[in-house]
Amino acid sequence: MASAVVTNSRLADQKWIARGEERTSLSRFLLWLSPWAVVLAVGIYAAGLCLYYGLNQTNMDNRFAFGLWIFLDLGIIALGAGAFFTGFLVYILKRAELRPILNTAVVVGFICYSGAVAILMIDVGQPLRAWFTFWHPNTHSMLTEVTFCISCYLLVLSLEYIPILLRNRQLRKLPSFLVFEHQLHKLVPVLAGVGTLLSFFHQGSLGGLYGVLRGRPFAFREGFFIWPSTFFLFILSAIASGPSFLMLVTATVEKVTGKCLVPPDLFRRLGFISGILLAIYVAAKSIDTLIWLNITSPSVGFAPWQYYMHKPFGTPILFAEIVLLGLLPAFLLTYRKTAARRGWLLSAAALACAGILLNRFVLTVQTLAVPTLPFDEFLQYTPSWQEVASFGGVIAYGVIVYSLSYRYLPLFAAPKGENTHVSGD
Amino acid sequence: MKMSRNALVFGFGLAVALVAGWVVFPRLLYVQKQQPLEFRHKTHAEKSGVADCHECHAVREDGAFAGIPAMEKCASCHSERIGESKAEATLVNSFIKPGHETPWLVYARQPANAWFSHAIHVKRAGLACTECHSTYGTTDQVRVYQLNRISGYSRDIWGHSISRLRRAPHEGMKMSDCEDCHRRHNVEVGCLGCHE
Amino acid sequence: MSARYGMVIDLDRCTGCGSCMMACAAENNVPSLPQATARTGLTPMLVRKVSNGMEGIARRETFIPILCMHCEHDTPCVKVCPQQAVEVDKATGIVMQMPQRCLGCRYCMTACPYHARYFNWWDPTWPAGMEKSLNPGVASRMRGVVEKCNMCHARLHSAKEKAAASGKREIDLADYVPACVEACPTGAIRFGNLADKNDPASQESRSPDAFRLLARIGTEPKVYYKSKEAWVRALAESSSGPSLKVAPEVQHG
Amino acid sequence: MKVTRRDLLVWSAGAAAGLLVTPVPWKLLDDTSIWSQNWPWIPQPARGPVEVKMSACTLCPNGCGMKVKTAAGWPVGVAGVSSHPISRGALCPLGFGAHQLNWHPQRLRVVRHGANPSTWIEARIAFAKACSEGPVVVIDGYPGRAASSVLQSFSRRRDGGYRVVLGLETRALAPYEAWSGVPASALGYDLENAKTIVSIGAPLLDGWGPPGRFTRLWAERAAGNADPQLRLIQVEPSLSRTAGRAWRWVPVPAGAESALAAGVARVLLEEHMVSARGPMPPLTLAEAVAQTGLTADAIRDLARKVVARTPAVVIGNDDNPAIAALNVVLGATGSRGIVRRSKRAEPYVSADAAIPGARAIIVDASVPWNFSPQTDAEVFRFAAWDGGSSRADWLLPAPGFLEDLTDVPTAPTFAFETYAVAPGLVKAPHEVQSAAQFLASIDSTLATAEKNIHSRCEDLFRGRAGTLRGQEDTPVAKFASIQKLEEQLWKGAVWVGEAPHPVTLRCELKEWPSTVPSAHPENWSTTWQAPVLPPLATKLYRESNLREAPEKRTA
Repeated sequence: MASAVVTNSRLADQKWIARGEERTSLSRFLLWLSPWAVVLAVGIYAAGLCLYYGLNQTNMDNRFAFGLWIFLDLGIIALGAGAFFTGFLVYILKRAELRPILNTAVVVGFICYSGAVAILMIDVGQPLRAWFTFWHPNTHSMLTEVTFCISCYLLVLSLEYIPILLRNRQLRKLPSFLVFEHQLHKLVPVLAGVGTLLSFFHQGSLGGLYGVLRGRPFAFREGFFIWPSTFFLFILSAIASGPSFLMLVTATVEKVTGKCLVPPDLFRRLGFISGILLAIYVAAKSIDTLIWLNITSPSVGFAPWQYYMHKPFGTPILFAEIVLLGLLPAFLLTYRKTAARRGWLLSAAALACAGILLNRFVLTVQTLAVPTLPFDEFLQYTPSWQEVASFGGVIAYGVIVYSLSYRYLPLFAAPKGENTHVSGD
Repeated sequence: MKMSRNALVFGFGLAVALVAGWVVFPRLLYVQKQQPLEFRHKTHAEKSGVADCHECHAVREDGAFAGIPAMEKCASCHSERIGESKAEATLVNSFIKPGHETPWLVYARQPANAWFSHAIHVKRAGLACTECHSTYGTTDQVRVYQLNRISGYSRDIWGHSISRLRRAPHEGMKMSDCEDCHRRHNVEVGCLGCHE
Repeated sequence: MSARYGMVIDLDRCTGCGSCMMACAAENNVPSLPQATARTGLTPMLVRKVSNGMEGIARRETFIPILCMHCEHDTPCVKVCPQQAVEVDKATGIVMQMPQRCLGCRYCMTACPYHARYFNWWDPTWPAGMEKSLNPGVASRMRGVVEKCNMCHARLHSAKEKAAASGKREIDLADYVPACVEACPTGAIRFGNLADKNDPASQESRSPDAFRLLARIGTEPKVYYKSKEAWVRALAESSSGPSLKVAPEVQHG
Repeated sequence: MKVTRRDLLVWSAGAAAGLLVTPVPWKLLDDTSIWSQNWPWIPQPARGPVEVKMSACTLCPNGCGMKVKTAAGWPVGVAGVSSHPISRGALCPLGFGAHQLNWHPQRLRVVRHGANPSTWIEARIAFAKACSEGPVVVIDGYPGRAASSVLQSFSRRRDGGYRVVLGLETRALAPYEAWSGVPASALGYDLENAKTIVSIGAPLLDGWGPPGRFTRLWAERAAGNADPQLRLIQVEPSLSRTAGRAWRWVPVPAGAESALAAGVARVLLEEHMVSARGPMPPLTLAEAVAQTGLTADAIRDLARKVVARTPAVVIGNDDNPAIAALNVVLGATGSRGIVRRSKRAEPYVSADAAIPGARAIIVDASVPWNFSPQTDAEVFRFAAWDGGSSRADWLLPAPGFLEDLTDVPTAPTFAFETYAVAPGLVKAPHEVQSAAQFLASIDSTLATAEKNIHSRCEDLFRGRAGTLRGQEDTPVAKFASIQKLEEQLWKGAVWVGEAPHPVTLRCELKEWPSTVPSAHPENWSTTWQAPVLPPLATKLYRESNLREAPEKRTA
C-alpha cells in the first residue's frame, strides 16, 4: 500500500475514524487487507482439516512429535513480550516517555498471544480435553505453568485491549461504555503489574519446557531450584527482543502510512533498552553454553561435538545465534553512532529479533533432530502444507487485526488527561 | 421505583433459570428406557429359594465375574412358560426358544476403559452387594433405565439426585465415588488399578 | 509390599523374528492401519536391527527390542505431562499411560529418550467384523492420544483377580506374564520383580553382561539388556550415534 | 408496559446468575468430559465370558500347539503351549495374528467362477460335468491328514491322480528318496542328537520347520555361547538372520553351494576324516576354491569343523543332490542325521509335473497360493482367502482359521511320528466348505474327515504304541478306552511315536551326483505361501524395518 494519503475528503467509514486522524480511502484499505484475508482463509481451512481429520494432516511423526507450530508459539510469544515489558516500564518504572507505543505494544501482545493459543488448540490431539489441565494439573510440569500463565495473561491482555477498543469514536458515544472504559483504565496499571508477573513466569517456563528434558541432552540444562537455566535465558531474551520488535512494527506502520507516529528519540530509547538487555542475555547465554558443553552434557556421556556433526545444524548455527544475531545487534543498538542512524537501528532490531527466533528454532527443532539412542539417526522433518498454511494464517490474522486497530483506534494519539495518571511527567 | 422494577426483572430471570435448571434440564438430559423383560428378583428369591446373589451372579474361580446369568440359566426353569404373564411369553418365545441372550440394559455398566473386579471387592474386601447395588436384588420390578443423552451411560453412574448433594451411600458410581470409598478404607490404587 | 516389575532381554538369544511385536499388538488391540508408516505407526514393542558398522565377513548384526523402559527415577515423561495422564504406579513400578486423560500434547514423547511412546495419528479402525477379535480388558485408544507399553496391565488385572478369588493378597507371578515374554520363541525376555533379590530376572539384571540403554542419563530404567558380545555392549554404551564401528572378537569363516 | 433493552439485560443477568446455582453448567461439563473420553465411534472389545481353549495352528503343516483365548465365543488371542512336543510353547510371528485372519478383507465368502460370483450349485454342476468327461486329479498341499485321505480315495475312484505340493524342508529330502527308495515324506532330520549342524542356505532360525523345534534347540544349546554344545555353521551369501546368529558364518556366493559341498566331501575323503565311505566328487579342491571364493585352507578348516563334533548333519534349502551326497559321505544318513521316521511305503507324486488327460483338478486350500497346476483341465481351487491373480476357473470358499476340525500329522523334518487334533473353535460361515467336505458330499460312500480322524484314533489306541503328551505324559497302552484317548487329544495332547529304527534307511550312492544349479527360496513363510497375511503381520512389515514384505522380496 502506497504512502500517499487521501486527506480532507469524507471517507465511507469516516464516522468510525477518530477526529483529526487522517486515513486512506476505505477501498484502498480493503485492497490492502484482501491478500491477507485470503491467507487467513486458507489458514483457517487448513486448521479445520487438522481439527476434523486429526494431526495425520501434519507431517509430524512419533519422533518429531513437535514441529513448526511449537516453533511458532515460542517465537511469537517471545516477540510479544514487548507488551508486558513496555507496560512494566511505563506503569511500574514510570518511564512515561515510552507511553506513545504503549497501545501498539498491547495490540501486538494481544495478537501474538491469541495467535499462539489458537495454534496450541490445533496442535493438541484432543482439544476438547485441553481444559483437563486446569482440573487435574500436574504442578511439576512446565507445560502446566505455561498453560495457566498464557491463558491468564491472554485474559489480562484482552482487558488491556478493551479500553483501547472503547476509545473508538462510535463506541465512545455510548455513555455506559465511556464509564466502563474509564473505570477499566484505572485498572490498567494493576493489570500491567499482574501481566508482568504472569509473563515473567510463562516466558520462563516456555524455556523450561525444553530445559527440563533430561532425556534430551541437547536441551537439558541444570538450573536453580526447579528452574533450568533456559528458564531465565528465555525471560531475558524475550524482554530484550520485545522492544526491538515493537520498534520494527511501528517503523513499518510509519513506512506504510507515511506518517511520523512517535517522537523521533523514542526509537533510540527503545533500541538502547533492547541493546543493553540483549548484551546481558548474550553474556548469560554464552556462560550457559560453556557450562552445558563442558559440564552438563559430558556428565551424561554426551560429547558436545556430536550435537553439531549433522549438517546443516553445525556450529555455524551456534555462532550465528550468539555472535551474529546477538552480540552484533547488541552493539549496534547501544553504540551512539549507529544508534543515531535510523537505518542501522532498525536493521539491528531486525537482527535481534531474528536471533531470538533462531534460538527458539534451535531449541525446538534441533533438540528433536539430534539422536539420543546410540543407534538413532539424525532426523529430517518438513512441515505439511496444512502446518505452513495455519502458520501463515496466524501471521495474516495479526496483520489484519493490527491494521483494523490502527485505522479505527487512536493507537498513537495519547488520550488527553492521561498524563495526569503518570507522575514525573 | 426503577430499582424495584430492576429487582423484579432480575428475580424473574433468576426464577426462570432455577426452574429450567432444576426441573426441566434433568428431564431433557435423560431418556427413559424400558428393560426388555420385567424381571422380579423378589419373586425369584422366594419361588426358587435363592437366598444369595452369588447363586446367579457368580464369581468364577479364575476371578472373572459372570455378571447377568446367561440364557440357559433362565431356560433351566423357563424352558416352557410358567404362568400367563406377557413378559413370560416374550421370555420364552423371543429369547429362550430362538436362543437369544436378553439385551438387558445394565444400570452399573462402566465405560470400556474402566476395569472393576467383583472378585477383589467381594471376595477379598468382603463388600456386600448392597454397598454399591443397593437393595435392588430384593425389589419386585425392574426399574426404568435412564440413559444420559450426552455421555451415553446410565443415570446410576451419576446417581439419582441430580445435585449429588444428599445422596445415599450406595448411590453413584463415578470415579470420584470409587476414590471416596477407597480413601475411606485407605486402599490406594493408581490409575493402573482401575483403568484399561 | 510393592513390586518393581522389569525385564532382562538377552540380545544374544534374539533372532529378530518379530513374534514379540505381533503378540504385543494383538494383546493390546493395536490396529493395523494401512495409512501408518514406520514414522507414524504404533509399535509399543519395536525390535530394531543394529550392526557393528563393519562390512563383509566382519559385519555383525543384532536385534534390540525397544519398549517403554519404565524409568524408576525422575521419570522423564511423568514429570512433563500437564494433566497427570502418566504416572509411576506405586505398587508395581509400571510407568503407565492413561489415554483417556491424555490431551495429546506429545510433550512426553519429546521427553522420552527411547522414543518408546507413540501417538495415535489416526482413529483406530479394523476391517469389518475384526473388532470381534479385540482382546477384552484392553480398551482401544482414540485418535490424538499417546500410548505405549503398559506392561500388559490387562494380564496384571486378571492375575490380581485370580489371586483375590483364591483368597491370596499377592499375585502369583506365573499368572502375570506380558505377551512379548510369553511369545518369545527363544525365551530371550525374562520378566520378573526386580525388587525381589531372589527373582531370576532380578538376579540376571545384576549379571556382568547386563546393561541398560542410556543408563548414564540417570533415569534408572527397569528394562535391562544382556549380551556377551563386546561390540553390542560397546554400542549400547557409546554416545557417538550410528557412525560407530566395532570389530568383532570372533572371526567367522 | 413496554420492555426496554435495559430490562432484557437485567433479565439475562438474573437468568445467568440463576443458572450458576443449577446443575446445568456443571453437569454438562461433566457429561461432555465423559463423552470426550469415550468417543462412541471407537470400536471397543465385546463383553462376554472369557475362556481358554486348546487347538493347533492350521496355517502351515507344522501344526504348532495353540492356546486360544475366546471372548463371547470369538478367538481374541493365541499363545503357544509349552507342554506341546512339536512347538514347545513357540509360535511363528504369523501365528500370533492368525485369530484375525477370518476377518481379513480378502476372506472368500462366495463361490467365484472366473471373475464373476457364482453359487455352489453351479460349481457342483460344472464339476459333475467335468467328472463325467474324464479323470479327476486332486492336489493336496498338506498330505497325511484325515482330509487328505478323503481327497486321495476320491481321486482313486475317479481313476485320476493324487498329487502333492510338498514344503521346502521335505523337498530338500528328495535325493535320499531317490537313493534309498524311502519316500521323502517319511524322512526327517535328527536334530535333537546332533552336535554340529551345517546349514547350506536353510533359514534354520527363520521359518524352517516348527519355530519351537530348532529355535528352541539353538536357544538352549548354542545362544550366546562362544563354544556351544550345538555348533551351527551357516553357509549363505549374505548375513541372514540365521547367519548372524550362527556359531560360524561361511559366506559363499549363490550357486556355489554344490561346489562347496563337493570341496568339503573331497577334503573329508582325502584326509580320511570320515569312517563312512562315499563317492569321491569329480570336482578338485582347486575348482571348489575357484567357485566358492574361499581359500583352500578355509574349506579344509570347514571340513575339520564339520567332523570335530559329531553327530553332524548338513541341511540344504533345496533338493541339491550334492548336499545330500555330502551327508552320505559324512555317514549322516540312517542311524543319525537323516532318519526314517515312518513306515510309509509309497512316495507321493509331486504336483510340479504336468498333468495330462485330466478333465478336472481339485486344488485343496492347503496348497500354497502361488502354486498353479500346468494343465488345460478345469481347475476348482479351494481357498479361505482370495490372494488375487488366481489362475483357477473356480474359486471355492473354504473354512478359515480354526473353522473346522482337522488333524495334524507328523510335522515336516521331524525325526519321529506325531499325531494331534485341531478342533475347530469357530462356527464356519454357512457358505464355506472344505474340499474334503465337498467331495464327500458328492460321493456319499466316502468316509468323511471326521470319520477318518476317529478311525485313526482307534488305530492309535489299538496300536498301543507311543505316548500321549499333554499336561502329563500317558503311554497309549495305559488308556482304558478310546474315548479317554480322544478326549485327551481334543484337549491338545499330542501322540508321539517311538524313536525311529536306525537301520531302515540305506542310501545307495555309486558316484557323485551331477548337480543342478540351486534356486534360492526366500526366508520366512517358505513353509506357508499364504494367500494373505494376518493384518498385524502386514503392520509389522510397514511400521518396522525388521522384515521386508514378501511381495517386496520377490520383486
